Amino acid sequence: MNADLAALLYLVSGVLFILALRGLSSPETSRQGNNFGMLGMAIAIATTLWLVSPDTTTLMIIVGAVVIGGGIGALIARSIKMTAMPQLVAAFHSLVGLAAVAVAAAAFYAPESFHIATADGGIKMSSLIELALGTAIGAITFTGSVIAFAKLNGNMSGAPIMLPARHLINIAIAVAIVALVVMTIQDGGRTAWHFWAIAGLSLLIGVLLIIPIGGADMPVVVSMLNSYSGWAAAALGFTLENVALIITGALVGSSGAILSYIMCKAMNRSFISVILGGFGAADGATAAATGIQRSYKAGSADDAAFIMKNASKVIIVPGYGMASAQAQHSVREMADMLKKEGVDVKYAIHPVAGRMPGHMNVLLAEANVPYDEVFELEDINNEFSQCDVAYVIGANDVTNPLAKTDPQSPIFGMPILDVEKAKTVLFVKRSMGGVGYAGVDNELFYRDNTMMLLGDAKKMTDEIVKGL
Amino acid sequence: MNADLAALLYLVSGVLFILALRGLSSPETSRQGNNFGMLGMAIAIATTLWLVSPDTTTLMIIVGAVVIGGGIGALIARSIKMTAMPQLVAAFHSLVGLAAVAVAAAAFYAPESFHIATADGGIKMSSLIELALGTAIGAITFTGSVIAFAKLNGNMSGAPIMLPARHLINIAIAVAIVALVVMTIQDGGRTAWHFWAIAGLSLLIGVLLIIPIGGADMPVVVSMLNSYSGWAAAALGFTLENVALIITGALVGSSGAILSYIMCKAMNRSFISVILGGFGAADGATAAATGIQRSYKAGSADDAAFIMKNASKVIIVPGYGMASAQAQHSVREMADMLKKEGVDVKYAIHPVAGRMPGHMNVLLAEANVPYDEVFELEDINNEFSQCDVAYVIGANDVTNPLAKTDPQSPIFGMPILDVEKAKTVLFVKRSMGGVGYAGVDNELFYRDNTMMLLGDAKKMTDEIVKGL
Amino acid sequence: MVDPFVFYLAIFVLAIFVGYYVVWSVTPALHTPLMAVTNAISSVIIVGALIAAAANANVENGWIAKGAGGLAAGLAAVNIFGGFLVTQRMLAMYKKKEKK
Amino acid sequence: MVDPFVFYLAIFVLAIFVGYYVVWSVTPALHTPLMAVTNAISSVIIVGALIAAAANANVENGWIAKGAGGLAAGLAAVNIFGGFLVTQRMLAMYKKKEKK
Ligand SMILES: NC(=O)c1ccc[n+]([C@@H]2O[C@H](COP(=O)([O-])OP(=O)(O)OC[C@H]3O[C@@H](n4cnc5c(N)ncnc54)[C@H](OP(=O)(O)O)[C@@H]3O)[C@@H](O)[C@H]2O)c1
Ligand SMILES: NC(=O)c1ccc[n+]([C@@H]2O[C@H](COP(=O)([O-])OP(=O)(O)OC[C@H]3O[C@@H](n4cnc5c(N)ncnc54)[C@H](OP(=O)(O)O)[C@@H]3O)[C@@H](O)[C@H]2O)c1
Repeated sequence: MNADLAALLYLVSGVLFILALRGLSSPETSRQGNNFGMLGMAIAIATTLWLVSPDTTTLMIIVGAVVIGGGIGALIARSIKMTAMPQLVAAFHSLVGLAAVAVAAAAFYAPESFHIATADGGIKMSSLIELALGTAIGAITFTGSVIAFAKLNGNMSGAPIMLPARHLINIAIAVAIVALVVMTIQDGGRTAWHFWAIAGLSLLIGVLLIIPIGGADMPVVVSMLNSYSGWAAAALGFTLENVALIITGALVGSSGAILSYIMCKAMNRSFISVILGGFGAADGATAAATGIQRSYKAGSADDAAFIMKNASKVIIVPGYGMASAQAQHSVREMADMLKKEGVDVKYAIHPVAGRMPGHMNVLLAEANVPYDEVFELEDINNEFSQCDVAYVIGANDVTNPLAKTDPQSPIFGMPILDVEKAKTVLFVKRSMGGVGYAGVDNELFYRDNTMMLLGDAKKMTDEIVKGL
Repeated sequence: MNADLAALLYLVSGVLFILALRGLSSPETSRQGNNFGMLGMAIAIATTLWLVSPDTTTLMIIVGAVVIGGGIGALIARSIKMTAMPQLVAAFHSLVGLAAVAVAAAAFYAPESFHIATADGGIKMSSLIELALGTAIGAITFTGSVIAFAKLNGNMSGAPIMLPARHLINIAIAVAIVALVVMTIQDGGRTAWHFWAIAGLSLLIGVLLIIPIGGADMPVVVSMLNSYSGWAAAALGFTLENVALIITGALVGSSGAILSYIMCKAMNRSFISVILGGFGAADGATAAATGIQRSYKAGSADDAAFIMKNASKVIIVPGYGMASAQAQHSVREMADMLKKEGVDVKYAIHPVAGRMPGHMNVLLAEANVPYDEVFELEDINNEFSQCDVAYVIGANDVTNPLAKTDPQSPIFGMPILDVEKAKTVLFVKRSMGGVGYAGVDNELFYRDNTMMLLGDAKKMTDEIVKGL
Repeated sequence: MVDPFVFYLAIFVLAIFVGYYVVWSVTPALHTPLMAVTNAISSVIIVGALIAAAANANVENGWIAKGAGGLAAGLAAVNIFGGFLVTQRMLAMYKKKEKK
Repeated sequence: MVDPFVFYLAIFVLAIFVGYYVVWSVTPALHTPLMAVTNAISSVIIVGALIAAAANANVENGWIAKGAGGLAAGLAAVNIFGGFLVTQRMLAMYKKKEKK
């Protein structure tokens, strides 16, 4: 009876997690969705506590761990800057990975508690396989996410680190891990070093897999690791025979995979080429150097203010530069001023603007921009031809017409925002030399209807606000 | 081991059914999807045969039943006219309902074969509840679908039959059914008449529920009964502990419910008002009588041919009249002629044009109209203002501007095709007196830019073809 | 041991979610084939019919079960063949514009 | 009796379908919160941590399991609180235009 009820409750919590993701289909339902998620988690935890009926020592361990961990988590959640979300997500993933390894270790050492012991003191074969899978994926998620965090947070250079013969090394390690899994199965999971060797080698492979990938590709990596952490959870769910864990693992696994796919698709790159690495800051410099002599029209903040004040329709195109300059609040202010002047203001967001999916949306939301003024690429792209000014702030690749015309270009085939169709394009960036993520020059800078506004995104926008 | 493998195979067949529905997300993938469905069914049947390892008698019964049934099914599938699809679907549903009742009866009489017998020769309580549910829903599906078939096929008048105190009668029967279920549970399912009484009363309630519903509301009813047949299958799936049946039941149940919802939504009617019945031919006549004196412009086939030949863009709007006149082939011919003259021809389909969802699409497909010339309401509605001719053939309600302007009208709030924005509207129908499904007069007939082409849809179109 | 009923319930609940999403993603142009194919697949109830037809003829009422099973198998077969074939016939008609 | 593994597999497979559809229906504007919330819910691995922490301390290696469980519980708790709260914070920022 207890087991039945518990299984039912875990099912309920799995369903609540589904509803949590479902809520995200629109901003209105999203907050309720998040509450469903919290409720689901509470039910899963309460059910487990009821099932294991912990003694005092155990309770102290658990309460201590949850209070400390929860406190840290809450603190981080409150204080983190919105611009640091990519790092934060990477950091959180690393913790899930490590937790999965720790749980697998515990199951390995105390199989009776997990009901996976055989009569002769060993561990069931199927459970060993699941544990090994959970450990390996968890460990890769852990170190991989740590590297991704360090690259995103700037603790480590974004440049790809290409070891010689790295593919060979990786394959050798993978073979060693498989051999160890076979060994531990033959031995019924009685030898501790097998487990630790699997964990250790997986930690190593996590590092090796991620260091050759350029810093700018980290968002895809983070999403991929998210997916991995889901599959690790599902593997452990089979061992623990826990419906909530299995459902969640499948949800998270799909979510990460789909987000990676969306990003690769929107960048027109293959997932394989991202994973093989080597794409990064290096080639950028050379490509940029070529365009430096061409003539362009520079303008001042006052010029920009004047042009926009007299426009009837302005579309703002934010990109990574807005995030890194934290200019979102200034942009909102500028838009408010323009709206007071009777100008129609909208925002256009490219699916991979910024450095993670939805990055620009969350920043604009932070600056109190109503989400019904913010449009996706497909919904606004044909409005550029009817607008007077496209205000491109810190976006670059996502507006680059080369993507349509130059099959040699690394961004060829990527759908772009047609800002060039606007009567005037105002382009905010710090210098003519700086390039975007893909490291290619942008033909738009040199067009007649483009005016470059060189300077920091935030400072420039603040000055425009003064000018208005 | 056998049971495990069988369960796995049933899971595979459930997944194949999911893929069958998934394929319908686009015409290209749909054919492969249908193959997945057949494969899934073959796996389910083969697995069951392997599990029960039938003796010769059994095999003869099964082979005989499948050959006869399958032969009839194949024959019907080949010979049925596309315009008779609504009836056919209703007829097929009735069979699923009856099959569910027969399976439940068998389980009731031979519980050992279904592994639901208790030690003392009775039937497990949970199984009895599931069987009773399956029987009741199956029986309602059966008679309900038979009535729906008769109304759609014209074997029975479409007019609602309203018994006095019908709600009371229905409630009384429902109470009796519940009482019988309780009795059979208390008695462990040992008394045969309990079962037959449940089945009989459910058959009766199926009739009573559907006769008060007007013939034109039958599509919603058919879809609702489809949903019911799904839930009946799922209930029996629990008894049989069969994963394929449970998954399929849930799929079919959702599908029917969603289609009913889509239809009600597109007609702007509440599901409850459909189920309560009474909406039908009756009110139509009176409403139509009022508009009969107003003046309108009538035209001949030659006039229409002339106008369309000189147009540069024609949008064809088919409706129920095209189906009942079987005019789809003539329409295609006309469109071909026009295209040869350099006219741009498109088709606009309202979600509830015709008498079942997707009705028009399937007829046009039958007439070899490429599906990329056929557009849904949202995709084409703003093109009417740029088109020269809207050729409305047998459609009426779905073009009626009253839906936008007259809150008293039964179709108020239903989204319509904006044919009135076309330069010229050609309206094919048999007589000025005839009304559409909703029984309301159409203001469009009397507009200056409308020309009425009175006559049978097929004859009129054929004449236009001659005129071209 | 967890009662299998809980598992079947879990499967049922998840399948409803899948059904909900998979049906909403069906294009409206194929709603008629959708009705026909759901009809065909709901005839998987034939598995019950086969079990019934295989009931032991020697137990009390065995022949009733066998008869009911045979009947149900026949009805389901009409649907299976009829449903899938008519769907196939319909789907075969949906064609793209030929490139000229 | 069917091996429960088959049921878990069925649940897993169906959940992948649900995941596929539910994630595709997330609006791109909320992809960042999606990443944060999937993070939070994947910490349901804490159920494993709690079981580990409750391991019998008297058996061989019992304390290792308890320790690992405590560690995992702490890590998961960081994620649960951090993930849900940061998602909440983000979602609270998405506002419609005020009617004037
Ligand atoms: N969103 C995602 O999920 C995702 C994931 C992976 C990769 N990516 C990639 O990231 C790129 C995103 O494109 P994007 O157009 O948003 O950005 P971008 O192409 O990377 O360009 C950023 C622009 O902002 C300028 N900038 C940087 N800091 C600035 C500051 N403080 N003030 C003013 N300007 C500043 C840069 O020029 P200066 O240096 O001269 O100032 C540059 O022109 C795409 O190539 C995409 O494929 C995105
Ligand atoms: N599609 C669905 O799933 C569904 C389900 C339930 C209800 N409905 C309802 O069905 C209606 C469908 O609208 P609709 O615009 O397609 O049709 P409609 O409003 O029912 O009108 C049919 C028109 O066709 C004409 N007509 C009938 N037979 C004809 C023939 N042989 N030759 C020429 N004209 C002929 C009729 O006028 P004459 O009699 O003068 O010829 C009438 O004007 C909507 O009200 C909808 O709510 C649809």
